[in-house]
Amino acid sequence: MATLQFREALRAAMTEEMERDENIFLIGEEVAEYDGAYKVSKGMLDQFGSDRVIDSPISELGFSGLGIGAAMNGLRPIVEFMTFNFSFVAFDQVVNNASNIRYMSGGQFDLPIVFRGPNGAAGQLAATHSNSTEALYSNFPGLKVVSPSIPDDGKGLLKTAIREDDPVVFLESELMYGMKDEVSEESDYTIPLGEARVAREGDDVTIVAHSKSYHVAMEAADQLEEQGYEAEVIDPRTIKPLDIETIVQSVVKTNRLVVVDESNPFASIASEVTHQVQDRAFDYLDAPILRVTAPDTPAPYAPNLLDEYMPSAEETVDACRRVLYAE
Amino acid sequence: MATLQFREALRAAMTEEMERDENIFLIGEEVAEYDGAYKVSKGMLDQFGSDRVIDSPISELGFSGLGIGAAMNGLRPIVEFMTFNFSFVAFDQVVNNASNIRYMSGGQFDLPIVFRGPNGAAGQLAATHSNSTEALYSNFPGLKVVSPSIPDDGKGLLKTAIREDDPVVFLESELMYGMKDEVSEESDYTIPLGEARVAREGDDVTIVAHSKSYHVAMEAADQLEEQGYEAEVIDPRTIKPLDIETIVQSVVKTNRLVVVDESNPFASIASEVTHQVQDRAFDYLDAPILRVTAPDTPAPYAPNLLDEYMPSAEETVDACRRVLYAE
Amino acid sequence: MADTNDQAQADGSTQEAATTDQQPDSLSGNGTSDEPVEGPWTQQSIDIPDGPLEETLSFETYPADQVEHDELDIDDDEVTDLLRSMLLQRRFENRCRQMYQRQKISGFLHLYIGQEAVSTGSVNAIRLGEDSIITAYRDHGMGLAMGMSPEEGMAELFGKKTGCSKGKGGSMHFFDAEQKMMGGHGIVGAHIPLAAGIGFAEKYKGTDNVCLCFFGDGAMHQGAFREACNLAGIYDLPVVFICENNQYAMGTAVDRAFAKPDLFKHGYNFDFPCSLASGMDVFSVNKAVQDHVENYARQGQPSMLEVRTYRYQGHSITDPAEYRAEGELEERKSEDAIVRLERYMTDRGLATEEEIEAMDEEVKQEVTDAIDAADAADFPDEEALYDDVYAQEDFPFTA
Amino acid sequence: MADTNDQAQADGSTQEAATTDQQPDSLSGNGTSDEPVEGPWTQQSIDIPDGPLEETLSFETYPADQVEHDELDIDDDEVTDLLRSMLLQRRFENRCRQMYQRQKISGFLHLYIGQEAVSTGSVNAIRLGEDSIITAYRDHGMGLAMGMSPEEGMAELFGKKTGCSKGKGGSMHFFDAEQKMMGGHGIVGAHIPLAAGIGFAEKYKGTDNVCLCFFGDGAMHQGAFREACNLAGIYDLPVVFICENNQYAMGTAVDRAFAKPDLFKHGYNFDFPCSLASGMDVFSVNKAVQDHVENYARQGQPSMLEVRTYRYQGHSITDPAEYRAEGELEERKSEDAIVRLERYMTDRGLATEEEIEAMDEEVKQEVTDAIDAADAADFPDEEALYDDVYAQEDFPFTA
Ligand SMILES: Cc1ncc(C[n+]2csc(CCOP(=O)(O)OP(=O)(O)O)c2C)c(N)n1
Ligand SMILES: Cc1ncc(C[n+]2csc(CCOP(=O)(O)OP(=O)(O)O)c2C)c(N)n1
Ligand SMILES: [Mg+2]
Ligand SMILES: [Mg+2]
Repeated sequence: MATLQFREALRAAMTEEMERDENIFLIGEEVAEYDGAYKVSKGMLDQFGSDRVIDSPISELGFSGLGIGAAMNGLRPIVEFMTFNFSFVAFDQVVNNASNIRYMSGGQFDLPIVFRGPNGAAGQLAATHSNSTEALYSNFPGLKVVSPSIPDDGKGLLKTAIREDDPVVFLESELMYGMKDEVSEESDYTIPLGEARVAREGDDVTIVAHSKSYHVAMEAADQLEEQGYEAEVIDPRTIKPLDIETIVQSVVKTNRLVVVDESNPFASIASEVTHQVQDRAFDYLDAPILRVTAPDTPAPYAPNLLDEYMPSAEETVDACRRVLYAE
Repeated sequence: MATLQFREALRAAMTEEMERDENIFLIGEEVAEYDGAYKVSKGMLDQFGSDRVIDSPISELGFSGLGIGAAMNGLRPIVEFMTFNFSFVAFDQVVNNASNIRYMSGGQFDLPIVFRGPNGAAGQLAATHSNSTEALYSNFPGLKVVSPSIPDDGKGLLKTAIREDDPVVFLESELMYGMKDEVSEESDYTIPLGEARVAREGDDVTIVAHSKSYHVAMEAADQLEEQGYEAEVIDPRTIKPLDIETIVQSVVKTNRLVVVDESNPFASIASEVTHQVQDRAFDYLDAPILRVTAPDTPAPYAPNLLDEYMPSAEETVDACRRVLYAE
Repeated sequence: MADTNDQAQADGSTQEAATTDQQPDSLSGNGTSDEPVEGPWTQQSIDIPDGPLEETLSFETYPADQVEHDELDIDDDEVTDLLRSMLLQRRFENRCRQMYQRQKISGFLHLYIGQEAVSTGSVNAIRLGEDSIITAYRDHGMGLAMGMSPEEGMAELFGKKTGCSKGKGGSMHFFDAEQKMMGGHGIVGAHIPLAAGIGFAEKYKGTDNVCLCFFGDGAMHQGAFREACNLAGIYDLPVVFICENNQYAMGTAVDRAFAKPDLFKHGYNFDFPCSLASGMDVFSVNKAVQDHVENYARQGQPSMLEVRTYRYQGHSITDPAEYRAEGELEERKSEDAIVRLERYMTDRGLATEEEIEAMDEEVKQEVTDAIDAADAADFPDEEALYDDVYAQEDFPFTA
Repeated sequence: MADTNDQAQADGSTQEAATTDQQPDSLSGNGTSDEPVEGPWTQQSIDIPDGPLEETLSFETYPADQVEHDELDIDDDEVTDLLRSMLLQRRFENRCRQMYQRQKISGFLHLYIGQEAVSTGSVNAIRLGEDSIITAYRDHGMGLAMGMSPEEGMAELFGKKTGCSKGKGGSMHFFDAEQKMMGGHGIVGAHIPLAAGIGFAEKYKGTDNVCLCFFGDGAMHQGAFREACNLAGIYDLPVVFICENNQYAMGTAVDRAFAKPDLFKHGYNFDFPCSLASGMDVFSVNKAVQDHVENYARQGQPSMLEVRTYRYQGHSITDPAEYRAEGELEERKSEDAIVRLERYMTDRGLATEEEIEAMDEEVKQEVTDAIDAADAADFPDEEALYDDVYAQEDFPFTA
């Protein structure tokens, strides 16, 4: 194990995979000479040269499509969106081309492409720069969606994502890039997609949360512990395929579920988890499933409004207490 | 009342509103000289001239943005997407600009713009041409999303949508354009957004369904009646704001809910209805909420596969029988 | 693209659009960390030269009736093959129309009739199976020209499991990975960036294979066109961007929709060599594509070619095409590329009318056989709905 | 745009890019149902002319130091106003940097320092309050030049309710509906189509107001640029597309990212008049924008103007800008537009150094006052989170 920042763990994943397979290349805005807008790809240009670590103009639609075409023709592109907010100008490429070409061609083409970059709010950047995209991309069959919460998962899941023959939307977080934690140094360290991680065990209430919200959930679990409640925290890690079994098993035990997800709530991942869980564990639920999300408003700039906007440990504790009928 | 096709009802709405307010114009591909790809705007060029009924090149991003700019500067554009599949190349304009500019400017700009066109599968058009977009657009605060199921609602809701000072995504259906029904001829016939229509009353099970799925639900209700069950069918009409009260009231009565929605299921409207209903009516639910949707696959071309793909009355009846514990 | 120091100088120096200046090799353009960029513009922001700046552009053209087959290294037998290919497309699609009416085919059906010289002339200019082609949804002709069997094509249209895309794609989505037919794409313009990626992969792997990217006049409205061309330009990708200008996008005539309807000139913004060819003469197309492939694409220089052609049918099978001027279609038909080639062959004694007639009958029979085979084939098994969504086998993920 | 019959003829006739041919009035271009389209191309697909076709382009330039204020109808007092405007932007932003370090400002902060001649010169060329301006996220300078008070600007940056966007938008989203400052937009290139719409509305309402659309060099990569320009072209919209080429998009120098780095020439694909101006001389900018506004935009002719300028700071406050060549920044600073204007004024006796010094102090004080006012102002009330999501009042929709 090494202690790495999240960005370093992601970089290690890319670097190791690129050393292993020369068909992998990285393309995106400022990924090469600038070392990455958030320094995720720092040093990779030096290591791999400008044929494999490639600066792109501000043409998300163009370079996403280029990646898809390259994937159809035998390469394994990693496409970095500087942030996933900018994936919206490339939306059609991701959801209509990457996701559908295998199907529409009757399986003639593999689509081994990873779209990665930071997702979600990252401070006072206002509405257009704070989008959470997991619900959008996971709505589309043909795509896989991954969103790690800790550096070690970041590394293991990104390595797996790069090896997949399916398009993977890999959602990171600007605010977590600097987070340090233990990361495996095994050379072949991969974590299968579709397996949730039970981060903390508990019998009283289940909390499902990914990415930044996972850390909110863990903090809430600490607070709940002080109040005498044991929360089980499940990090789905992969949004699609979603490891619903693990979540359901936990709910069967705790009979209560709170989903924390900083996305806007309407037709979100939280909605989906609710649907699937109540479908499979209806008789085990002792309380409605609650969600702690951003409100259904755009993200504001003002610091006090943004504080109010983001899901908090306090709100999570409150929601847990409500499903525990603790007040 | 007049008997009109769905397309005629929509046309009547646009025509009446354009007669009333000269700031309204219609822009889109083939809306003018060609009379609309699906003839929704037939004759409107003749009536209003080429300054108000405007053919656009195949530039969805461009003309959506043009509409938004025009709305910021005092006009009331109706932007037609030939189908909503093509809105994906304009996705950023709709979800980042139309939805956020009011908020980000502190309320300085009204955004009276309607994006309208057919949504969802329309026969054997394969994966890229069969997208259901309601879940995507309703995930974004700042947008309103409307999806009428019958011509009369089409007229009343479109007139309201055009009068709104907020951006409205108005989802129609190719396969329903030819459907004939009674339509109000009142000159000021508007239907408020956010009010569901209880299309059929019943005590045994609630079915929520919009657009084409509504007709599937009605057919299922007929079949259920033959089997001795009375289904209450609720057409939400507006997806956002969603009239959750009406749905909850019904569930309080029937204790059972099935949502029919031809979208792909993951993080869909069906998921959202489930979340909200179980949150508000937890103690009234006698069975899990079930959904009848497309499978989580792209839409296939082959006729037999497509049949299998689309939600059917039979599947709906089955789901209702399951929540009724009828088998 | 680089070597633009002079142009960026904006000094009014005359420059030909169709140059093939040496391109730098690095994929990330002319800036790498080892060779620090010394941009010409640092001298420039204040030293704007006196105007007006002039620049003279030059565009190659390929009119009809100007080149003969032997000048193109096409031997006599191959001429017959060309005619056969074009006839096959024509006969195939005529029957498609009929099969649609008989409801054997459903969904959208966009016919290519009238444009066959473009597919045939182009395919004959590349190394089939090595070079790749990508096109839009009007793709039957291209598929057949690339060697797809009429059975596979017809079965796809019928939605059968024996179809070229296993019945999953239909008319708009003909794929043939083997022949490097990269589709058949339904979203207007959205496949153009894919072409850049296909070319990118060839360059990356160090082949000298190229990609021909076909798109309609209407597709050039999409921002995708600009983004893809610029990427091809800075990365020096082996792609020929070919606009099949059939003069309408649905009901919209080119000059109603473009501020600059000279579509071949649109490569200028990417410093591409640009040319204009007649699409009604298979030899003109062939020569134009050969030139662009050999002189530009294989040298790592993307380029732009506009081919003027005409579709005889409406946009899709349900379009009566009332937007045409009176007599327009008839005039167009009088220039038919198949008739032209037949005349060319008989004039030169390459075939007799009887031989051509016989070949046509053969082709018709082939199409009839294809229809019979498609008809006899099975629809996909119901479980096929869940096949090929992912490479991963265990799907659906949850029951 | 129309009257392109001759060009579409592609007959090699010489044609100047900067023409201002009469434009048709109809919003849907030159095709309406009353006047059936008779496209030139119907003669064309077969009659491809012999090549090579030549075309000569001509571009106007506006170098620095070539025009004096009186030639521009700017009186002596106004020159002082111009300097004041530029100084205000400079001083305001210098303090922004400091306030960011003191954590009064958060999020992204993109400074405009070095580019002030562009905003000031442009605003002075329009009818403020009637004509509109839209720009990207590097928008403080434009806001101030358009008359936004430094208090409103600073309060926005502080996230206060008294900010120009009520604290909702922050640095990238300065709006002032009153002055027709249409934002401040953060998604690169995404505001360019909005400009077409703003201009469209003016034309629709029958005014002769125009819209200036500013965007960075990097924004020209976006497909949005192509789509918006073409729409402006076919609908004859009163928009000037102005590329503020500060030579970098983040760390990417223009010539690494463009196949054709002569950005002003990119209007060619839309048949726009195109020019190139120095952004380091407020008079050059002013003259260029005046010309484009009066000769083109007000006549319903969209056009393209590239202004070469330079940002002294990194892309955003956190960017050390290590990608610059050595000495580059210093060289640029030696051409500073403010210093240039000061010298111009003292040389011509329009002001003494002392007077300028005094004005500068005044401006600094104004900024200090703005900071104090912003500091003293309240953050938005918590309920403001739910305000202005919709026009509709009863929101959130569900409790
Ligand atoms: C992005 C997008 N917008 C609209 C459509 C609907 N559409 C299908 S084909 C077409 C016309 C395309 O014309 P062109 O590119 O000239 O090709 P042609 O049909 O002439 O071969 C349109 C508008 C689409 N498929 N995709
Ligand atoms: C669509 C999109 N992609 C990427 C970004 C991130 N980004 C913000 S500014 C910028 C550079 C823009 O450069 P330019 O247009 O030249 O403007 P300048 O910063 O020089 O004023 C980038 C890549 C964005 N905001 N939007
Ligand atoms: Mg066409
Ligand atoms: Mg720049």
